[in-house]
Amino acid sequence: MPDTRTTPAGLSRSAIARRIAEDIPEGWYVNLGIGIPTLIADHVPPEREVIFHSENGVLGIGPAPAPDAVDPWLINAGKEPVTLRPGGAFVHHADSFAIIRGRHLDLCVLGAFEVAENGDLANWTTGRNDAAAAVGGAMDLAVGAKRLWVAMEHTTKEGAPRLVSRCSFPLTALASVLRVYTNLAVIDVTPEGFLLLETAPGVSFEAVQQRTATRLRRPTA
Amino acid sequence: MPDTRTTPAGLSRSAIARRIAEDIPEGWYVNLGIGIPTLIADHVPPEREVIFHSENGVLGIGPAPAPDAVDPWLINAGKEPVTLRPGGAFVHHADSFAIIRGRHLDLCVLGAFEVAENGDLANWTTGRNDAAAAVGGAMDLAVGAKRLWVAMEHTTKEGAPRLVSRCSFPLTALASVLRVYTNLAVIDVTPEGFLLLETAPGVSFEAVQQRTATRLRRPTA
Amino acid sequence: MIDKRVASMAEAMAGIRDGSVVLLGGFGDVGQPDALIKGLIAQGASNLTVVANNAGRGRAGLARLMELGRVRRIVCSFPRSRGSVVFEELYSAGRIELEIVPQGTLAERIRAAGAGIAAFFTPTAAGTRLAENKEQRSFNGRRYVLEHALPGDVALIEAWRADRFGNLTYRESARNFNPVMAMAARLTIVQAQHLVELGTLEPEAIVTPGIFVSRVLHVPYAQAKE
Amino acid sequence: MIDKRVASMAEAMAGIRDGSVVLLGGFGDVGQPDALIKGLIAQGASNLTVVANNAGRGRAGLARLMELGRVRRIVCSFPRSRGSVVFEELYSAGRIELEIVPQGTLAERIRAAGAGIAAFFTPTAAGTRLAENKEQRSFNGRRYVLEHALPGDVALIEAWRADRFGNLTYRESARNFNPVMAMAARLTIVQAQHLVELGTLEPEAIVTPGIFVSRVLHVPYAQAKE
Repeated sequence: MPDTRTTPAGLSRSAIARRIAEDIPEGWYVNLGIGIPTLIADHVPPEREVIFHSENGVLGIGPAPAPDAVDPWLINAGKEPVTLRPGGAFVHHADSFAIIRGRHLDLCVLGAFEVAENGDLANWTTGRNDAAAAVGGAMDLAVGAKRLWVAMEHTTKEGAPRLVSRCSFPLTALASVLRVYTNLAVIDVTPEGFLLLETAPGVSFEAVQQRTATRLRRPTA
Repeated sequence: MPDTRTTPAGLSRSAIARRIAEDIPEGWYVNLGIGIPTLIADHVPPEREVIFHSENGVLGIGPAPAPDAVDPWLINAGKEPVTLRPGGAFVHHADSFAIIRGRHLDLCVLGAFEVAENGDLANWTTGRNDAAAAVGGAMDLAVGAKRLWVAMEHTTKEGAPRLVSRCSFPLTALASVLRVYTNLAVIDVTPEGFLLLETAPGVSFEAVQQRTATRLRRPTA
Repeated sequence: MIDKRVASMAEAMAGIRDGSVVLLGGFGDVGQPDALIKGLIAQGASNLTVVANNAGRGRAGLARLMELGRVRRIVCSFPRSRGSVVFEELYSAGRIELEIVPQGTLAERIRAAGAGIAAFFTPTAAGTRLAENKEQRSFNGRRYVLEHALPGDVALIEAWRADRFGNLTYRESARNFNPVMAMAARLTIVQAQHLVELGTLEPEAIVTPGIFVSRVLHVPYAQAKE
Repeated sequence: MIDKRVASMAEAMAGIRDGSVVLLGGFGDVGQPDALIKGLIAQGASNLTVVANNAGRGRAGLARLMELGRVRRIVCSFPRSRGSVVFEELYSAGRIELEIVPQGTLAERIRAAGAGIAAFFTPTAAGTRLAENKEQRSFNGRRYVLEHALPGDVALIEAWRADRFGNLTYRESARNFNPVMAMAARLTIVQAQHLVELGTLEPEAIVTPGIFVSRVLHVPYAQAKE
């Protein structure tokens, strides 16, 4: 296990979110999970029209309201107050998950405990003494969106890799993740396993490989 | 086969419809099929609030509009222009059939070719050289409504009984019909077969039995 | 005259029996029928199965109903969240049964009940622990899980506007599970912020037509959140 | 800027390929995308499978498309109705395939495609000729038929109002199959009576959110019925 004292910090959580926002083009319909993914919306410039969806039946979520302008009927899936942009719409829960399950979202970004090199995702329970774990909409989002990206720290606080050959935690979905953004790198999931696309400033390929529990490939180009 | 020349005429189509209307209490949600059933709505007095549903997503259908007041966007399942009563609502086709299939209609009244003593209904095709028969919503209505009543002539034009021990035509639904209103009688479908509840004025039990292809019981009371 | 409005909470709650399956609208606190849940606490029915997205927060509302020992079983997607203390206590003491259902599967199972669909194949949870002991089948090379309709005996619903037919609209994200649950119960009871005259609601904008609604109780906001 | 509005019929029809499954909204003439059907006739795609409630009337629109030999197969609930002369001719000549589906099953199969459900059990048609060669299963003592999702490559939709995101409302009973079909195709093309500014449509009253819509063509009524 790598020595956490020498782990390069790489990007902050906000910087990971900013990096992901760069890759979201205008016109996409996007669902953002709790944690780092939630921060992404703040990094999409308002002139780039991206439509954010929330499981509880909201399309077109805008930024958080000012504290004195909170509308108690308008929350996101994290149960935080939000606003609605012009062109937004409300649907009920079955229709909201029809949107999710029916492959209508261009992108979903979720946090994770682990991602396996075949795209398996584990993000809902550590499986330890936790039979009442809360799954929420994670399993629907993971199988339903056209693209599933993961945003997470490259290792646990203890330094254990989260990019693995096979997940040790109970799965959220099989073979679903397409790309992983971490504090250290951007990595695609390919039929040949993890492919490192880029590293954070000042982070070497070797440093990322050392903190990954399975082999990383580099682009052949 | 009974001699049609001596068949008692019994009720007119309109009188059958009026008889059925008497049995529809205020507050019921009702779908009316094409033919005699369509005539029923005209016999429900306007002060008795009954909500008529149509397969094409209309709840709260009112009477036909005056010829100069036709709204081309508002039709019923028979594709005739209709009106909407206050309190009416529009839903899409999947929701409209959720209403039907989900047992939310208190009553559906359909026409029929044949009804069997076990409640089997045949009303969509004679099965003869007719592979392209149009089923429409009949099968959904027959299995979905809380109560399925049939309104029809007691015999064919040729005098053949339509109330039979077993349908000869392809079935619309199995064991679904609860009651049959004909020009000659009102007949319940019970676990013991057909039960004659009443006959039309001037029509005897024997006349009805003679024109029915299976045994009719009389109330024991 | 069709009139689904009821004048009192007692009338709204009449006939809810021990052992009922109760569908509770809402997502977190939003769209949750707080007044009706209070009414159910007062009404006394016990041995309930509650179907809701969450397992209650704090000590009031659903949490209170559970704390009183009236809930035998809860079916939800997100039992453990900040403040779900009562659920946690009961669950670790083995005093409440739990069925965890992915949120979309929960919504779809309820809709299926309302739409007369007995069961359906969903890709959600295929190959995971939540699909154990369930039928799985491949369609077009993809794995799906067979899930069954989840009907209620009673649904408790919060709406924004209602008329005497029981036609309903909702406010913003308070819509959530409410329209789906309204379809799926034999007895659907609504608390509405506003009662309006028949014909006031735009027929194109009615979200829940009255055919799905049994009773409507007027509960203005101040009273609901008291 | 997201802008799903297209300026011409040619742009609306671009990319529809031979062999496509085309979902056609409407119930009879109401809610039927007449202008888009004309556009499809001009566009030229052939060997089509058409999914629609009816099999066309007279010699125009869908009937014309069929008469031109461009429809290989039709999936509908009500093929034979007054005026379905072209269908009758083709069918009796063995020049068109037909799949008859009960109307509610048709709507639900299309919705299932849009909602990511692979298949479902419906009581409709159980034990009848239309369930022959289909899996049937009992749930709670009642017989059900397994029916599969019916997705489209293209959906042609008529709407009343639309904005540049593709949010839609419908007019009265012209809603019918349109919102369900809009969900179920990879390419959803809308003819709208009115284009409105973004933000004009009430978020509570949008029936089809733009996420389901690919292109919007403005077709005022006079032009549509020309």
